[in-house]
Amino acid sequence: MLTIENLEAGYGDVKVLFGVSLEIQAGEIVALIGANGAGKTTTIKTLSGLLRARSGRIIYDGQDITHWQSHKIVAAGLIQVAEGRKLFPRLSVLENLELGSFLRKLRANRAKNLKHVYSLFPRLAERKNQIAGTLSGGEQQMLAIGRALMSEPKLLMLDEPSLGLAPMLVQDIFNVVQGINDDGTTILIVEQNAVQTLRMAQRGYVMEHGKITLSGTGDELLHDDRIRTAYLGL
Amino acid sequence: MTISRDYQILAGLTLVFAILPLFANQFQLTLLITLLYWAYLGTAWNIMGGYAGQFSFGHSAFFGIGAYTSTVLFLNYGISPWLGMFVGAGFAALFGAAMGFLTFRFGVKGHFFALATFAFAEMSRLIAQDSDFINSTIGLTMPIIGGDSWSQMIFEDTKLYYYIVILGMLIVATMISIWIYRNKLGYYLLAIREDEDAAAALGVDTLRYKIIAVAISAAITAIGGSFFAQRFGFIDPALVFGVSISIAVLLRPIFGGSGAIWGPLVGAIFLTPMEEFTKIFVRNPPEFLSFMKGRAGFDVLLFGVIIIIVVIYMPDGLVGSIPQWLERLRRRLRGQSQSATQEAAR
Amino acid sequence: MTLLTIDHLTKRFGGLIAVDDVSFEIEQGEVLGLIGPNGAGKTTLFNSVAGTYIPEEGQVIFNGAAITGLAAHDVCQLGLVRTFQIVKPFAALNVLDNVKVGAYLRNNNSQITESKARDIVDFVGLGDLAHQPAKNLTTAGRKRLELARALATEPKLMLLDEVMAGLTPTESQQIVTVIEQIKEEYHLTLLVIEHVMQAIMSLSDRIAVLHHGQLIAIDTPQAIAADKAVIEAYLGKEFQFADN
Amino acid sequence: MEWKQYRGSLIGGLVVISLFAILIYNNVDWRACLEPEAEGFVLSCVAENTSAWYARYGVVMRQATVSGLLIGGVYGLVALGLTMIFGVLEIINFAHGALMTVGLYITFILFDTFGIDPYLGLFITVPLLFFIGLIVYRVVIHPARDAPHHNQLLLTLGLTLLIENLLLMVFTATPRAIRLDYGRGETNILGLFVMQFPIRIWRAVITFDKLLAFLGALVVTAILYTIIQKTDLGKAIRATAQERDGAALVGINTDWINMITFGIGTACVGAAAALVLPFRPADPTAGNLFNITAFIIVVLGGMGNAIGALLGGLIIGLTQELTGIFFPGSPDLIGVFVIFILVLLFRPQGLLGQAA
Repeated sequence: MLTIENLEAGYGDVKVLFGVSLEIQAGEIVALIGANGAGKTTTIKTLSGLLRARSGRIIYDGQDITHWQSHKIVAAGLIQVAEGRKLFPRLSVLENLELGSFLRKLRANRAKNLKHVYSLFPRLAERKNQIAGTLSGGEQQMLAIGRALMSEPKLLMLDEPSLGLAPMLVQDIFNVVQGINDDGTTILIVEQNAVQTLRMAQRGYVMEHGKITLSGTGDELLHDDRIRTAYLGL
Repeated sequence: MTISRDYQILAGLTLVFAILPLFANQFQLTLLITLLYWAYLGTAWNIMGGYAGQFSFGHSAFFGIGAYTSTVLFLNYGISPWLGMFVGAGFAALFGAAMGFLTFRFGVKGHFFALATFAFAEMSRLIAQDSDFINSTIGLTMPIIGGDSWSQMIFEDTKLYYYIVILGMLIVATMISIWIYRNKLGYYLLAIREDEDAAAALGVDTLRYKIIAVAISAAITAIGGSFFAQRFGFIDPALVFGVSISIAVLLRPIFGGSGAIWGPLVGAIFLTPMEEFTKIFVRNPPEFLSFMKGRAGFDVLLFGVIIIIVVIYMPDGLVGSIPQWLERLRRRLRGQSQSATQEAAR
Repeated sequence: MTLLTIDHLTKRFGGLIAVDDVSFEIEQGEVLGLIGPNGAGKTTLFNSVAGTYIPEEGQVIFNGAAITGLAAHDVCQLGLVRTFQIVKPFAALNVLDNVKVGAYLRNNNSQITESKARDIVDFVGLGDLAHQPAKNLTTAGRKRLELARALATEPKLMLLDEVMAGLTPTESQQIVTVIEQIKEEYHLTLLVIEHVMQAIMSLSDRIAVLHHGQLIAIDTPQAIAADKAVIEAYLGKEFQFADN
Repeated sequence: MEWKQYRGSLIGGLVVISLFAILIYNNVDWRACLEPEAEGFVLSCVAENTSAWYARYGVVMRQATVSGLLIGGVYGLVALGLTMIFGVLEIINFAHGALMTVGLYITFILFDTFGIDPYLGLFITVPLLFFIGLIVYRVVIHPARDAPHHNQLLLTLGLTLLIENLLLMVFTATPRAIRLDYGRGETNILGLFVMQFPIRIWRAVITFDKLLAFLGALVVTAILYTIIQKTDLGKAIRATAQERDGAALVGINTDWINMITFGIGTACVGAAAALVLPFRPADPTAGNLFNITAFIIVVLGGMGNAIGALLGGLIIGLTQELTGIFFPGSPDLIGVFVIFILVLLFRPQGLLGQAA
């Protein structure tokens, strides 16, 4: 479904990705894990067009989307839940969700999708008129995921959904992600929380220094000592 | 570049500008005076706007304070402008320091700072217009003395003397500018311009140095204001506190290259003849553009276009952009020759 | 001798407690590593020590003087200098001039400053690039420049914020070497935030671990690597089970 | 440093205290003002307060207040355009006033050459200025969108010089006024009823054109506010202003939004131009006054804040007229500048803006 070949990208004059290659099959949950600063977020940002690739290719659904603008990528069903959520802080919960289906072709299904999101996160329905910036961290994460679901993702990319959340909430979020996948959406999840992520994922990639250094099924990686090396340097 | 190299260039330029009047007619001499005068003001602006990166859009406040102080002291108390202009410089420096302290202390930065300077300048204009003791909107006129007087800095017969005065002022201002640029103060100002947090982390008291930059720039500008009053013989609030002064002052350094020692002078050398040319052009346009005859505004319109082009295509000004263009050209030529040899190799 | 004492330091942003009652000390000549997952409060702690933020509670004592709430430039004047996670070169200035800005702190004489800056530029291995504008440097070059500038202020204590982020393993190794040389040559004490674990494990005498703003461990690298709480903080709760 | 944390509350406190001082001085029941039943409670409070105030100061004050509020509505509209552009593009558009001057001349030509009534001309000037805005954005603003802020300010300054002097060359400095052949004496309002103009409220004279300018500005502001609040486009504009990356991630073409916003902001001055031309003649620098006041209003109301723009417009309109009374002989703008600098210094995020 998605193939990345030799992707290189960075900020300004600073290069962060040094030739990243990975593959995602339709229906999978793929985990991208690694220490801070390894380039996970940069990879996802490049996929969703917020960053320009310097070289390499991104093939999605048989199309080369490497140089597409982000709104076009969104229209193609490649949706990102960004690190730090990137919600619209002074809009209400409902407005945030509505903007998830901003694209014309999505507006017809807006009511249906809204219902679906509310059923996944009843909390959001309770707070639909609250200003997004005043939500708690967990609620904001729900809203971010909900907003992404409003865009009818074919491939959902989650960047550190557990960041800054209490352990119980983390489990909730992971359950939801599993549920979204069960409904047929392919998922790419970036996490520091390696264990939980790899348990859920069919396959995983480990990133270090802007490169993929390890890959395998979730189970394989979970029992690989090199994961510990990648994180703790031992 | 070592210190002596800058002063060598200055010495060379001084020589050139010392010889030029020998070959100039009265019209050309006026042009030269105008050129040096704007280069001088640009140099003053550059210390604050170029070196320290504190974009001032209100230099007319300093200019007007200088012009009014020396003129009032001269007209009302008979104090020579030679002295009065330094008093004006002192007032302007104080005003600048106060303005700087207020704005910087409260973290006003970037375009908000530019707007604040603009507001301060407009306010000083309004206050001047409303102040009877400086003749409010009517303005002040220099006496006609019927000759040349060095002590009063009024030269009704010999334009050359104004030329000598402004050349001297420009040389001194440039020396100050060079000295700042090549010493601790300059390094600190450039560091503040490039990244204030990083400068502070390296021990630079950013508030203090920014205020120093404003004060120096204000003082030099004020002396330029005094010169204007002496040469033009008349000042009023709209003339010396007006927005057009603020714009004109920053135009040369921006065009020539703000933050570079020679930027203001280079800017003045290019823009002054151009300004003159457009004036002549409008006065006597070619046949097919005859509708433009006598229409005001064309020269300033061109300035507008220049500003737009400079910001979009050469944000570093002439001094900064020309080396870049040369580099690009060289690279392109080299690239072509490389591909040519590759072709040949095949 | 204790060079820096952080005493019950707390820094809040609105409701968020970024640094929560953290206390530790750094001995003269020591290299103390500071690690923790994303958002653990490491950089906030740095900023609270170096004068960028004013902590709500607690004290910072440096070289016998309380520096809590002092402005960044005053802290630097006293001999405590920091580098930035996202490097902040003076882009338009060349490498040597960048370092001169630091060197002018102890000196008003241009000649002396110039030769001192020159020495430091050579020392960090940027000698050949001395007259290049800083914006032309590679990431690795910028990190070296950041070190050089800080070094030029003649500090007693240097706070290094992720000097290795974004570097290749080879480049990281080279920077570690430079840092070790700096420490030897200039008799410096270092507090180092780092994510590249290999580097920090080999560089540090002791390592402090922050998690959710709290200090959860401070010990030798070996002890830290075996610490259950640390592994949990990094990999998630159940790693030990997965490990078996 | 500590001072920084308190300055917001301090200036806010000063404003509140002085407001209460005025209210108490005038025996106004200020407690009623503290119950925010509706959004307009501040305004009604101001109105109530002012009515008590004028009983003391007589007809000049009344006239100044009424004139100030009326023109303040137009200032608010101009500021709304500026604040939208700033909110989305983070550019302080110095050419905003110059574009308004363009609007004035367009309205003038429509009236003078084609005989189109200025109020009817709104339907031409507004779309026309919208398109001019799009073009200006594409040609001038877009290429420099990543330039440093002060360079962008400089850019729009250059644009101002260009526009002003182009107009000067074409139309010369002679003011161009238009004279409506209705709106004095008995005036038939849309065939519904007849009114006598100028009307008098609180013994203050209100002319037809100024009343229409005020009402028109309110209507346009209301329409725009509705668009911003209710439509998908408006939500996209607000979303882009608040979180650009987030907007891109829901499929909003942020660059396109930039352009549309610049167009809408410029359309605002088009409307304002058509509304004021009947009583403010067009000359090449006619927009300057509106430009300066709009800056101040935007700073006052908080950058990117629509309600703040309207409120700020009324405050500045009032200030301008009232300083003229309290300090006779002093130019109207001086009080406005004092406010501007105070706000810049003490509350750069604006009176209604959130603390940074």
